[in-house]
Amino acid sequence: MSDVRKSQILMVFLVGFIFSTTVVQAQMPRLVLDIKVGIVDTYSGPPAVFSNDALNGFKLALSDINKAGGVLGSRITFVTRDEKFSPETGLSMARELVLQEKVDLLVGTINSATALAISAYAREQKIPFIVWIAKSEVITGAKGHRYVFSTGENTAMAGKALAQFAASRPYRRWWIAGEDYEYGHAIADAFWRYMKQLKPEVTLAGQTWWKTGEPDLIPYLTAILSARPDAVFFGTGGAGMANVLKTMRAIGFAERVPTAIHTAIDYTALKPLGLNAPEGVMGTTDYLFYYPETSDNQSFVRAFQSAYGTPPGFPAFHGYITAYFIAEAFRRAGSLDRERFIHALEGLRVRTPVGMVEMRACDHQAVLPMFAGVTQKSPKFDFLVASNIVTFRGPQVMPTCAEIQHARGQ
Amino acid sequence: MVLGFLASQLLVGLSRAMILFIVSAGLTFVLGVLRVPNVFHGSLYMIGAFSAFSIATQLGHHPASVWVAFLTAPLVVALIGLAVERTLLTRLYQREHLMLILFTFGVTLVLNDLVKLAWGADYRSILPPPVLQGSAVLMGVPVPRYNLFLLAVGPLVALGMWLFTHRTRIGKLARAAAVDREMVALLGIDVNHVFAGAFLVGAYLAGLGGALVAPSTSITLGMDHTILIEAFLIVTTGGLGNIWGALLGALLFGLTQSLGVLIWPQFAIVFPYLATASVLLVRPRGLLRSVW
Amino acid sequence: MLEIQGIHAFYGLSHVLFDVSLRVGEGEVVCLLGRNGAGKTTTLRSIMGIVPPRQGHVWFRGEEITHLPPHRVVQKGIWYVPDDRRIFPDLTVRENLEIAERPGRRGLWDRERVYELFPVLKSKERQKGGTLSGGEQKMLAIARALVGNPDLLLLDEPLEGLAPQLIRAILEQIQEMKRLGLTVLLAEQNVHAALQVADRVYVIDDGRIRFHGTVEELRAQEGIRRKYLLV
Amino acid sequence: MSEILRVEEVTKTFDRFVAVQGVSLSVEEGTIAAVIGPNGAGKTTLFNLITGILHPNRGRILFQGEEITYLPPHVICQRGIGRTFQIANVFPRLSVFTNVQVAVLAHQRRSLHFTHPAERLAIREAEVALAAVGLLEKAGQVAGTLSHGDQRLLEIAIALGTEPRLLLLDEPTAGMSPEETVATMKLIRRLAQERGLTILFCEHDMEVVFATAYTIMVMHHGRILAQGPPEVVRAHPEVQQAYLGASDA
Amino acid sequence: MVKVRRPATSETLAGRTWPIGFLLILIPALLPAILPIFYTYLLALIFVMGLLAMSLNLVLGYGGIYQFHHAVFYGVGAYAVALSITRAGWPAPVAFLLAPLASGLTGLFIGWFCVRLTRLYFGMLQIALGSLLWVIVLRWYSITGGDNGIHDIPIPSFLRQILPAYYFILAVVVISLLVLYHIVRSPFGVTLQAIRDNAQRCQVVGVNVRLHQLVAITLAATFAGVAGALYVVLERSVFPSMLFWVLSLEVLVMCLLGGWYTFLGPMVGAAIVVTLRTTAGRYTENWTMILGILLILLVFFMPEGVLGFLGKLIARVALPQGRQQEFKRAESAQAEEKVIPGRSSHE
Repeated sequence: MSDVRKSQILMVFLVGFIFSTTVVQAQMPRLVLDIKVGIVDTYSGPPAVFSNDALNGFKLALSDINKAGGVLGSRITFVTRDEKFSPETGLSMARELVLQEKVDLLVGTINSATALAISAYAREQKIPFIVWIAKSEVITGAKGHRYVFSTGENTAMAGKALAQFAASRPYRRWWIAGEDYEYGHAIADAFWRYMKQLKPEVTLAGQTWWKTGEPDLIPYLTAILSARPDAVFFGTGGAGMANVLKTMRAIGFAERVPTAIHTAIDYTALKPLGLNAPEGVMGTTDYLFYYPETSDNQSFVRAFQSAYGTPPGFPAFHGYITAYFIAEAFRRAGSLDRERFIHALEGLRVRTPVGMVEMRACDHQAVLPMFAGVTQKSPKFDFLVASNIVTFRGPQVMPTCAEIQHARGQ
Repeated sequence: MVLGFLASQLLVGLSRAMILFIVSAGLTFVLGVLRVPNVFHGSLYMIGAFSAFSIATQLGHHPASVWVAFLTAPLVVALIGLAVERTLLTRLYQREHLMLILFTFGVTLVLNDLVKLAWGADYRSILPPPVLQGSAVLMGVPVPRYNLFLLAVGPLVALGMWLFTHRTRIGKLARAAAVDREMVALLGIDVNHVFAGAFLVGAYLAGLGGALVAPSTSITLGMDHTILIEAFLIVTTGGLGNIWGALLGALLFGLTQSLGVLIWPQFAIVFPYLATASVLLVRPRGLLRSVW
Repeated sequence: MLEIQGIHAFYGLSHVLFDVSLRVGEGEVVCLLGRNGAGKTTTLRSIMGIVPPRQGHVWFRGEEITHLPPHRVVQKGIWYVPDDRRIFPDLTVRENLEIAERPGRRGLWDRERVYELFPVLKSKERQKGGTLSGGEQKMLAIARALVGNPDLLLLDEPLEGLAPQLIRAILEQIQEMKRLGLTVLLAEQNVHAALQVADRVYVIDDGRIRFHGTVEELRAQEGIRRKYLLV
Repeated sequence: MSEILRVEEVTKTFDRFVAVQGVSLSVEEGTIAAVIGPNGAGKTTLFNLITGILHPNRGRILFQGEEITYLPPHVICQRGIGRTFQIANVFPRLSVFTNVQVAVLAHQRRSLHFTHPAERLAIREAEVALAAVGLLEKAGQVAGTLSHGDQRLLEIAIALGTEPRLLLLDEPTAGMSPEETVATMKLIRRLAQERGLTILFCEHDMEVVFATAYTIMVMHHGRILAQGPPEVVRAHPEVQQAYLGASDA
Repeated sequence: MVKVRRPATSETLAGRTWPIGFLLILIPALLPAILPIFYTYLLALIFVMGLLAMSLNLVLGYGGIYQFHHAVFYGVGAYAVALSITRAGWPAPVAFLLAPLASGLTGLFIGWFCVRLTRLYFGMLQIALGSLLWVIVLRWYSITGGDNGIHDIPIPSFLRQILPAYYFILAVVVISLLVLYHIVRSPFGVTLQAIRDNAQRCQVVGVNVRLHQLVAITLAATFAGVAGALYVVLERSVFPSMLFWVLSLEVLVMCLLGGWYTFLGPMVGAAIVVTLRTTAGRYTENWTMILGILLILLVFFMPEGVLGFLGKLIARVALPQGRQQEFKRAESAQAEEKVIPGRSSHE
């Protein structure tokens, strides 16, 4: 049997396949009036819990916006693509959304690597891209550009907030540990950078890093305990976060040494453990559904809870404000033109559950307040909540525009 | 203190090795008897953990709920495994190994999406049974009681496997079929039943590993990934198809990992890979005798 | 008891049995004689269903078993001792026997009984099958089939490669089995040994039955012996 | 005539099973020698030891005066020992022609060449080898589809493709019909005569051996019982008792 | 001299079917004219992944080697380009030439250890060794950027549009495939297939089996490096997951899916997987389940892969009567070959 012969069939097959998909594509009607948002995110695997939350917040806001008549006479619609935590796939999907689906802007993703890859693509295609969960500070920092925006906190903000919170306490010898991936390191770096600034006398007793998805953290944590530092900082998030909390609880870690973890007071991390999460752990987040108890926040929480059955986590908040930023920016731009959209989005202020939030013009980073606190049981909930909450206003925790420009090498 | 710390590292490494052993024992048993490199073994492990979560939370706060989960979740997994084996895999035993890998990989993809549909994407967590919560202090270093419990369970499973393969008829038949399935048929035994039994046991062990790991970690989609590759490396290190080899390999894996943390924490992850590679370079067919 | 009618068997593309027919009566010892590669083993494997015949029929006690899978054939009462022994090397002697026992099926033979027949196995009960000598493995293979309480025993070259005194011992035991009422189909190339125990003889060569008759008839047929058995 | 192969006191054990025990033998250049013995006597193990597939526990093997005991199989083949296997051992997915061509290319040390398509190389040599065993007309067939007898012949052709000085044939007639057996033996004699090949073959079939071999070694339970010309071996009392039994009486 | 009828393989037919080969190049060259730009991109991605899969198939399908961690060589190639441009500041042509070299050397290194082992053991050792490299890429933040990868790699500006990138990739892939085809037909290629069929027999005809396998692994790694470099041309990003074992499994699946006994099969497999991955997400979130079901069906109904199946189908329809017979015999002989594992371990 000839391979060449087989390849004839291959070509027929291939061409037929591609034509059929394009034809299907062409026949799908597209409402000219719609504003179409293309979302690339991870909807399977461990991170899906965050991306689904964000998507829910986004959907909630969209339905309100569209019910109120949309913007510029158009409804805002969206399509999602599941990149399965693979940046290669995510990048292909972003291309597909732009080239085939002809979306007006891109939104995503929890995966920093994908966010950075799509960001590079967005810059090349001159298409706006709003990052809503990925927290790498380089997205709007060193690698920021005209076309990329972020509606969530980033590692610099979180690290600075937690450093300020912890610096007020007497600990000097710190141990730094975390999940060995970009996010873990970035958050630890930011924390330590600002800690050193705020309190130059602190010393680093040592570091421990474990691989992502490491199921058993006891060896690492007991190793830290035996070094007897004054306090420990963990750079971790997501499923790894729940693991840390669980292991801490199992060996009574938090009772032995003061601990700070960026996402420790985050509802998504605390919920799976219920009342069994460790108490007394310092943490930060940019959103708590029970604080501040403003009417804006309460009505958002009520609406979200009735729609999806759970209170919103921080990704839901990001998703929610992302929708409002998009709608407001189009409204202000007065057209679907991308450049005008970007121009409108720069410096835009929208009303959110945590108050007015500005999209800072110099780095395209949303100026969000950060909350810091300590985990504690509460009679009202069957999971731990934050207590002794301190609020840091955006400018207190964000790098200055000058710093950003320096990081971008301008 | 230093000594106590070293000892606790060892104990924890060992208890981790026990989970690895339980999962790998199932994998290696299936490899030995059926000659199937079962790629969806990891998915079965994940289903075990999720089932344990569902069973334990259904039963609420009753102190025995987790124990019930430990007992029943592996059975659920075993039945799922058996269903796949009886309906599909049983028709494929004579295929090349690559085809079996392709097939079991296909099953992995399907099972993992089904898990997502059944349990959603949330992280889940259960606690150890009340008596095993908290930690014992060993020479000044805390060691979770649950890990001590795992230390006891591992040898029990090993003993159970020994009794099964040496004391039960089906176990002996499985050992025989591992070497010469045609001759087993010539003893008037339907080899398919032996295979089904062996697969059931393999799936059970995957489920047991998943159920037992559930209280010590968070239960998430994607937890099948790490365990799959680790289990495959372990069974290769130990000698394909050899249960005692799986035990050795698991100990090697668990100990190099936890001791690696002491030596070079940043690169602790490479030690098990290095250990596997060096074993295979010295003993190209694994530590113990393999039927492959 | 066993009746084979015109079977044709193939290994892949090569046609190895041509229209083979034979009969084994209750209580008989029938010998299938032929040189290496003549088709003896294939005939036995065809009966067992390992190499199912593409044409022809196999009846056992009036029931057609032509296309039964091997384990079903065994369950009907036909046990097969392969020429290459196929002992399970990792199992002990005792375990090799245990897995052949059919729980619930009681009969003439049990482990004790076969140990009487082959005392050497008793003394090595706890040894792994793989450590036995060739002759001991042969005995274990036969013993393994016996504990299954066969009605018909197919022995494939039980004497091959054995020292003369062992050959004598095994022949005696075959006679003992016959005395106990076992039916045996024996495939052999050692003509002289086989003729000592057989009631009737088939000579197979090149996949075809060339002769059948009693031992005396074969003794009289010099030509057959020269041509097909090279003796 | 000089000695081409010499095996000295070679022993090989597997686990506790002694497959070959203190075997010594020697083969003269240009002769046809045979090893006979029942199945399991250690003939194949002996061949595996000579061709380097197995290494002995003790003893040494010399080919053309040089020790080859622990050389890898491909080097031993390059020194000039070719062999066939007891069960047909060909390349089933390749054509008959390519089967032989692979051997010729290996012999010409061209198997690592990339520059020319293989189809233009080693054609004549491969065809000669195929013609020698009479398989030339079937050169285009896929080897796996040949009949058993033809596969055995193809095996010999593959071995001839390496232009060996010494050819080891492991039960070359196993599974062949009487006519095929006769033809194969004729082929072996012809190869020895026409090509000056030294041939060492093993058989359990005595008539074949006695009619063909110049010297015969009788193996039993891993040992050599007797060695010499057919008449000597036939008359050897131990051989008569252990192997020939009373059959010739 | 008897007229020898050569086997009905690619070798003999290639001569008179060069027009088809020409079409094979011409059609992809013209396709961008009628395809939407996204499909041009997708096609380019398919060619890159296809080249990766075909390079694997040199060892897998033609060599019978269980190369379980082929992605490492792809990743090494991609990172070689990325690092030599962004970190070392070397000109792009140098970087592109370096990629196959780096991958080839990696292949030589890993292969040198692995060829001592067989089958599954081989595969697992390769996974262990390859994972070491993956860890280095993943962890060495200061050089490799860790798990974020490296983005916006400044390749020459004329390659930054999809269309020129497509033609560049097409050209390189076509050249690579011609070279691969040449290798497969060369004495080395034929010997490699013989080793796949029967390694022991090869040894005793004087073939140094391990050496040939090592050469095959090195060559395959080299072409994987080419594919890695092409990925950088297309996407201008690299990620550590390009060296992860999951991708290796995916590439393996491409080979088996398309047909690992055929030359172009892996390309078809790549086309199916890449298309499914990129476009099925449009219709369902559970597209991996579709792939899973597809694989299960494939194992049952097309064990020789899509191209292998089509090949047989065509052979049945198109071959002249005489060859039909031969073909059927070949088929049943191969079927027979698979039904051996009764007594697997003793031999």
